[in-house]
Amino acid sequence: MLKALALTMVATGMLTSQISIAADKTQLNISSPWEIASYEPSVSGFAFYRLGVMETLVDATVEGVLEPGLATAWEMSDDGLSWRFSLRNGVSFHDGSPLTAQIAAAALQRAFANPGMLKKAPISAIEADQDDVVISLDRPFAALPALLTHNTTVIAAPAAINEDGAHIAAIGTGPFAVDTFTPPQSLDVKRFEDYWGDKAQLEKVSYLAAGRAETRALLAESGDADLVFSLDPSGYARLTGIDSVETRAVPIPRVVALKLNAGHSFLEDPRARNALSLAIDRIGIATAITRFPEATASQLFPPALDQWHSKELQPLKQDIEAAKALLAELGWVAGDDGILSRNDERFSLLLRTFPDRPELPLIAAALQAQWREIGVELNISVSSYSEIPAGHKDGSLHVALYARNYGLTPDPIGTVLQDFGPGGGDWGAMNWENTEVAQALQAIAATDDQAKRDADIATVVKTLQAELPLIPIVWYQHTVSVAKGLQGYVVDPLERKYRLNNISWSAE
Amino acid sequence: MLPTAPQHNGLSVARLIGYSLLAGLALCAVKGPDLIGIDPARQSLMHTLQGPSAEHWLGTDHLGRDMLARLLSGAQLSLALAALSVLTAALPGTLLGILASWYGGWTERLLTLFADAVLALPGLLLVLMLAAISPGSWWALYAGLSLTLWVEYFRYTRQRSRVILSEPSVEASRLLGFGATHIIKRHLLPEIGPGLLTIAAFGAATAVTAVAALGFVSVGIRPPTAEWGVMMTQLLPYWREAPFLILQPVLCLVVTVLALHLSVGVRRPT
Amino acid sequence: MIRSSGLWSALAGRASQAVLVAVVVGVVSFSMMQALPGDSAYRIAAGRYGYDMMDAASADVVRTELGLDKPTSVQLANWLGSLARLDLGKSAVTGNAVADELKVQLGHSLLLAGAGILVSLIIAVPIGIAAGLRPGGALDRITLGASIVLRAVPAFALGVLLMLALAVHIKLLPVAGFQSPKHLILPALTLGLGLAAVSSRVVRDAVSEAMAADWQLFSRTKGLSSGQTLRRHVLRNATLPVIAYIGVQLAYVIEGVVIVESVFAWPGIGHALVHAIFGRDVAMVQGTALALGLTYVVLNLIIDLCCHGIDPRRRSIT
Amino acid sequence: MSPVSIAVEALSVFAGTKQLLGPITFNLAAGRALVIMGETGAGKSLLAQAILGTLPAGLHASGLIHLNGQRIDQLSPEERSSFWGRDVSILPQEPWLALDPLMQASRQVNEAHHLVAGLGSRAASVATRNDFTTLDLNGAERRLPGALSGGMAQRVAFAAATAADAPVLIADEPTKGLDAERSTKIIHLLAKKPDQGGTLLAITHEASVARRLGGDIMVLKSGKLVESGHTEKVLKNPAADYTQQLLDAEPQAWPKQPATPCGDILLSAENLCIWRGKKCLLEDFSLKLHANERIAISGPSGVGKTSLLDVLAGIRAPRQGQVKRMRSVAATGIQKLYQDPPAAFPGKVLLGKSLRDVARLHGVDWAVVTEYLSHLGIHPSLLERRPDSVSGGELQRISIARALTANPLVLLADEPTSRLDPITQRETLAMIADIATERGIAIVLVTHDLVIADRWADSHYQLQNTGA
Repeated sequence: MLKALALTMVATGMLTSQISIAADKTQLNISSPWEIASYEPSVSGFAFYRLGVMETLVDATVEGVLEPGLATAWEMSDDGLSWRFSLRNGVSFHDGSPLTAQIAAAALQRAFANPGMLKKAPISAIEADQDDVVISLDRPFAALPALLTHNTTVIAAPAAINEDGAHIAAIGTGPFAVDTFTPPQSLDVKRFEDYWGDKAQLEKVSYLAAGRAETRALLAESGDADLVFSLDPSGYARLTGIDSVETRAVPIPRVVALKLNAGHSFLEDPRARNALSLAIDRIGIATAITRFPEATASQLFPPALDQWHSKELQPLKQDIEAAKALLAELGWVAGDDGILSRNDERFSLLLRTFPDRPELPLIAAALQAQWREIGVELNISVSSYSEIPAGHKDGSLHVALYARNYGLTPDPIGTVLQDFGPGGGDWGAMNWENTEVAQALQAIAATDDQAKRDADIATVVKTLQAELPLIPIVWYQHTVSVAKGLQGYVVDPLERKYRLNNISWSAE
Repeated sequence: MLPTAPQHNGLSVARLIGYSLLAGLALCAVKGPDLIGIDPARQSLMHTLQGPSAEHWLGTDHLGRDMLARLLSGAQLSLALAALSVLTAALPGTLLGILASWYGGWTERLLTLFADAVLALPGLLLVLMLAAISPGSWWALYAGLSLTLWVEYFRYTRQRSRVILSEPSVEASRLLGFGATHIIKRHLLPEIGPGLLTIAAFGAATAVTAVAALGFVSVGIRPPTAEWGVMMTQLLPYWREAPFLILQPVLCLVVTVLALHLSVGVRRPT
Repeated sequence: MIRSSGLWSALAGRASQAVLVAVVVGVVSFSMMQALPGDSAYRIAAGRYGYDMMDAASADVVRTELGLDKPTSVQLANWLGSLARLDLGKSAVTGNAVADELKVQLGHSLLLAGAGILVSLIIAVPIGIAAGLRPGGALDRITLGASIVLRAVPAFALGVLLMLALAVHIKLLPVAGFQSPKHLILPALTLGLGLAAVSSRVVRDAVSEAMAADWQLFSRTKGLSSGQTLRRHVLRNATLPVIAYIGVQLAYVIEGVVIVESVFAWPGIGHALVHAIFGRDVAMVQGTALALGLTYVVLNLIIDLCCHGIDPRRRSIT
Repeated sequence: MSPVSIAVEALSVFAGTKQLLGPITFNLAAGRALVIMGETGAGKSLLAQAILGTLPAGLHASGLIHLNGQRIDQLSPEERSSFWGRDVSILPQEPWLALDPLMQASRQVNEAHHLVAGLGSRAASVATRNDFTTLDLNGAERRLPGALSGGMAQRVAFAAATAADAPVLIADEPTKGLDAERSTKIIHLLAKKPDQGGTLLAITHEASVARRLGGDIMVLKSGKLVESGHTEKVLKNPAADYTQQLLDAEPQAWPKQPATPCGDILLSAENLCIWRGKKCLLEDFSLKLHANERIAISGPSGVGKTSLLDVLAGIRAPRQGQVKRMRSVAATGIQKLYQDPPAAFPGKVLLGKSLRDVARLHGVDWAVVTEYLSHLGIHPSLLERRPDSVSGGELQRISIARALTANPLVLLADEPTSRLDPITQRETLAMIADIATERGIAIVLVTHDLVIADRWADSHYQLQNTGA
C-alpha cells in the first residue's frame, strides 16, 4: 500500500489544472444511475429511447409540444373513440428491414400487453390499416398521442423478437444503432447512416450506468464522462466550481410527496393531514438535503407543469402551533414522553420509503424529527419501493415517501387520472375519493382543448391542496453536468431523451 | 538455538496500552452519551456539515446532528454488535473444532465438509438475506455475520487441537484418569486461546466494516440509529465537502482494531 | 515408509464438497428467499419496470407469468430438477437465461477478484518478507499499523480516494467502467489493498517462523549465504501457509467484490447478487450463489494442487 | 608441530553480568581432536556457539578466539558467518530438525557442494553421489527428511556440513538420541577427521564417546573447567571426582540391581501381534508381569517397543492376542513415563497445578505428594515453574511423582532417561527401581541400551526386526 500512498503524493503534487480533451471528437461518453437490465422495451425502453436507438410514433419538443415521430400525422374520430396514426414512409430499421404499419401495430400491442404507459388509456384494440395504425378506445381519451411519446411504446424490428415473443436484440429506427450491450452496466451505440431524419454528427456514444453518485461526480470531474445525469447535491455543488464542466439544473415535473392512507383512523380527517403538512420544514429540507431552496413545494404540481401549476393557491407552509392546535381539536393529547395519544392509542406511524433515490431516506429522517415536534412518532422502513403499491393493495400502508413523476408524457393527465381518479392509485391517493375531482379528471381526459380544461384543473388542484391526499414536500431539479465544448445539448425537463443527433463537439 | 519469534504472553507495554484503550472505548460507549447529554437524533437543518465548534466539538452531520453524540451512541451499537457476532461465532466454532479433532473419523470428516460448504456459501448471501428477512433489525445483521465467521474458529481449533491431542501429555492425562473437561481446560484452551483471540480481534473489525458494507448496499439499521459502519456510508456522499466527517467513524474503528490487536497480540494463526 | 497420496483424497474431498455445496446453496437460498417478507411478485415487478412504471397491475402480470402462486415445494423441486439437467432457469427480472447472465458477470468478477488477489500479493509478499526477517522491527510495526488502518477503512472510502488520487488528479487511469484493461487497475488496487492488509501479516508470520527454524540456521552454518538461505529454503517453506491462507481468503474476496463493483460500475456477480436478492429473483440468486460456491470449490482445488506442487511431503513417498 | 586451527583464550559467556561459561583457554592443533565433556547445563554448547558466533540473543562472549590463525572474536556476525562451512563445519544437534523438511536429502547435500564448495553442477552431483555411497545412504537420495531415520538424517547432515571439507569440524552432542549401533557409526565418521589431518571439536556427555574419539579432553562442570588432558589418561585415572562421577554413571560401571522376589501376576500378554500400517512389527509376543518385577525391553529403534507399551497400557489394541489385566489393577493402575519429559506435561500450566489436579482426582492428600517429591529430591520451588523451564532430569522425577500419585501397580517407562545425561540417568533409574521394590510396583522399562537393560532389570526381552 506504500506504493499507492507514494503515488497519491505524486498525484497531489503534480496537480495541474489541465482540462481533459476528449481524444476522439466524434465520441461521447454518458453516465447516469439507471441500469439497463435487458432488451425488453417495457423494462429498458427508456435507455434505447434516450440514446436514440428506438423511436415512438409521436415525439415532443423540449417544451412538451407534440410533434411527428414515426407517425407523420394523427387524428381523432369525431366520437373520440378511435385514433388513426399515419406512418412515415421510407423508414428502415437498423437491420435494413422497412417499417410497416403491421410492425408498428404489433409493437404497440406488445407494449399494451406489458405494464407500461398504454395501460393508462382505455384502449380496446390496436390494428394496422394500410399505412396507418388505428387505436380504438372504450371512451374518449384525448391524451393518447401524448402517451405514445413514452419510451414503453417504442417500435422495435420483428427481427429483434424471438419465436416466444422475447426481445433478444435492440433493433430500432433511431439515429443510433446498438454496437455493444453489456447489461446491466453499459450500452455503446454507433451512428446509423440510413437514418430517415437529420443524421447524427457523433459517431459513437457509450453509456455507462454508474449507480453511485460519488462515482458519477468523479466521472464528470475527470472528464471520463461528458454528460453526467442526476448528480447528488454535494457533488453538484462541487462540480459547479470546476471549469472543465458546466452544470445545469432544470426544474422537472417530479415531486417528492408523502402518500397518506386516508382510511387510517389517525389520518382520515383532512385536519390531521393538514397538521402533518404544517409540521414539515420544507425550506429546511430543500436547503439542507436537496439544496434547491427555490424548489420548496408550495403545492403538488411544480411550475414545470405550467398548465397544472396554479399561482392562486395558498402555498403550503410550516406552522408548528397551528399543527398542534389542529391535532388538539381532533382530541389528541400529549403523553409524558411527548407523543400524542387518543383513547390509549399512540400517534405512531410507519413510513415506507426506498433507497433508490438517496435523498428519500434523508428526507424521511428529517420528517421523523420534525413530526416528533408535534408529538407524532414516525418509524421508518427503508426497503423496496414495491412495498408501497403492495401496502396500498393490502391496506397496511400508513405513510409512504416517494418521488412521483408527472412528466412521463407531455400531458400528465394519464398519470394524474391514475393517481386521483376513482379508487385512487398505487402511487397516488389511498382510500381517498372525491367525486368532484373524479368528474373533473374525466372531463380533462376527454379533451385536449386547454381552454376547456382550465376550470377543471383549477378544481382538482384546489381540492388536492385542501384535502392533501398527498403531501408535497419538494420538487425536483434535474441536474446534469456537461463537458465544456459540447454543443447543442439541451436539458429535457421531461427526462425523455438526450437528443444526441443534435449534439456535437465544438472544434477548437 | 536462535530465539524464536516473540510469543505474546505476559503483560507487555503494548498490552497495557491496548487494555486501557479498550477500557476507554467501553467507558465512552456506556457512559459517554449521558455525559455529553446531547440527543444524537436532534437535527438542525440550517446547521449541517459544520466543522468543530464550541457547541459541536466534532461538528455536525448532513442533518445537522451532533457528530460526537452520534459517535458515542454509535459506539454502543457497534461494539456490542462486534462483540456479540464474534462471541456467537467463536463459541460454536471452537466447540465444533474440538469435537471434530476429539472424535476424528466420520465426525471430523462430516464437520469439515460442512464447514467447507459454509465457506463456499457466499457469506454475503447469508447476511443479506437475514438482513432482508427482518429489515432494519440489527440482530439479523449480527446473526448473519456470526454464521459466516464461525468457520474460521472451527478450522483453526481443529487443526491445532489435532496436534495437541496426539501429544504424550494428553495420553498421560487420560492414563491418570482425567476426563474431557480437564483435557480441554488444561491442554487445549491454554494452547489455542491466544490464536483464537487474534482471530476474534480480526473478526470484530470485520463485523463493523461488514455493517458499513451492508449499509452501502442500503441494507441495515433504521434511522435515526447511529452506528459507525452506517455513519460511514451515510457520510460518504459528503466526502469532498466535509472529509473530516467520514474520517471520524473510520478513526473510531481504527482505534478499536488497534486496541484489540495490542491487547491480544498481533500474531495471526494460519 | 509409505504415505497415502493426499492428492486423491483432496480431489475426492473437493468433489463431495462441490455436490454438497450445490444442494446446500440451492435449498438454503431457496428457503431463505421464501422466508423473506413482502410479496415477491411486487419485488420482481419493481426490479423489472422501475418505480415510475411498476404498480399492482404489473405485479399481477408478473405473478401469473412466473406462476408464483404454485406451492413452494413444487418450485424448489423444479429448480433442483432442472439443475440436474444443468439448467439454471430464467431470471425473473430480465427474462434472460440465468446461465447467460452469469457467463458475463462471473467472468468480470473472476477477472476482478483474480486481479485483486494478484495486487494483494504484489504488495503483501515483499512487505511481509521484509517485516518477517526482522520481527518486531520498525518496518514490522509500521506495516502492522498500516494494515490495521487498511482493515478499518471501508472499501468504498478507499475506492473513491484512489479514484480522486489516480484518476482525477493525475489523469493516470479511468475513474470507472470496464471497457479496457486500464479500467481494471483501480478496482483491483482497491480490492488488493484490503486483502493485502491481512495477507501481508500472514506472509510476515510465515517468514518469521521459517527464520526461527533449526534448518534455517543449519543452512547458514553449512555455508549458504543469508540470501541463498532465504531463496532456497525460507521462502519455499513460507509459501505453504500463505497459499493455504489465500484459500481461506477467497471466501471473503466476494464481499469486497460487491462494494468495489458498485463503486466502479463493474458489471460483476456480487452486484448482480445484491440486485437479485432485492428483486426476489430466486432463480438468479440460486444461480449466482451456486456459481460463487462452485467457483470457490474449484479455486480451492487449484490451491490444493499448488500445495502438492510445493510440498512433496503430500505426494506419496516410498 | 602442526599449525593451530582453533585457539581460545579466556573465553567466557555471559548472560548480562551472570557468567555462564569460562574462562576457558585451549589451543587445538590440526590433526588433533578435542572432546568437551560434562553433564547437561554445563555450558558445553555455549562454547561451540561462542566460537561460531551463534550465541542466542541476550548472551555475549568475551576473550580471544583464533580460527586457523585469524582472530575472529571481534568480527561482525556477517563476517564470521563467512567462515561457516568453508573454514569450519558444524554438525548440528538433532539433525532431523536441521534439514529442510521440503527438500530432498541429496539436494541439500548437493547445494552445499555447489554453492559452498563451489563445484560445477555436474561435479557437485558426482560428489553428492559419492557422499551417499560412502555414508551408505544409497536409496535415500530422493527422500525427504521426514522419511529418513534418525541415523540417516545424522549422516545426511554430516555430508551437507562437511561438503566444503573445512579443516575444522565441530560436533555438538553428535550421538544425542541415537541407538548404540547408530552412534558407533557417527563416531567412526568423526574419528576420521583428525586422521585425515583435520581438527575435531566434539561436545558430549558420554564418556564412552570421548573414549572412542581419543585426543584431548576438557571436563566442564557448570561452565567451569574441572580437568583436562589426554583423553585416555584422564578417563583411566581421573583427578577430579566429578570426572569420576561421570565415569561411574556409565551403564557399564553400574552394579547389577539385585533381583527381587516376584509377587502375583498383575498383567499378562498372550501371543500379541502388533502392526504399524502394512508392516508387522511384532509377532506372537507373550509376557507375564508380576508385582514388583522389573522387566526391560530393548531393541533397535523402529522395532515397535513403544507400540508394545501402548498395547500393554491398553491405549491401542493388538492385531492379535490379548492383554489381561488382573482385577486388582484399577483403570488408572497402569501409568506411563515418557521419553521426552517436557512433552508429558501440559505446556502452559504450572507444574504445581498439574500435580494438584492429579492429587484431587485421586483423593490423595497433598502432603503425600510433597513427600514423594522430597523423596525424589525435587525442591518445592520448582512447582511454581512451567515444564519448559525445568531441567529434563527434574521433570522426569516430577513425572514419576505424578505417576505415583495415581497409586499405580504397573509402571511402563518408555526410554525415560535417553534424553538425560549419564549422572541423572543413573540416579533416575535407581530411584525408579527403589520405588518399585518399596511399593511392590511392576515396571516395564523400554530402552535401546542393552547394557542398561541387562544391569537394571530382572528379566530382559530383546526385540529383533522381523524382516517384513
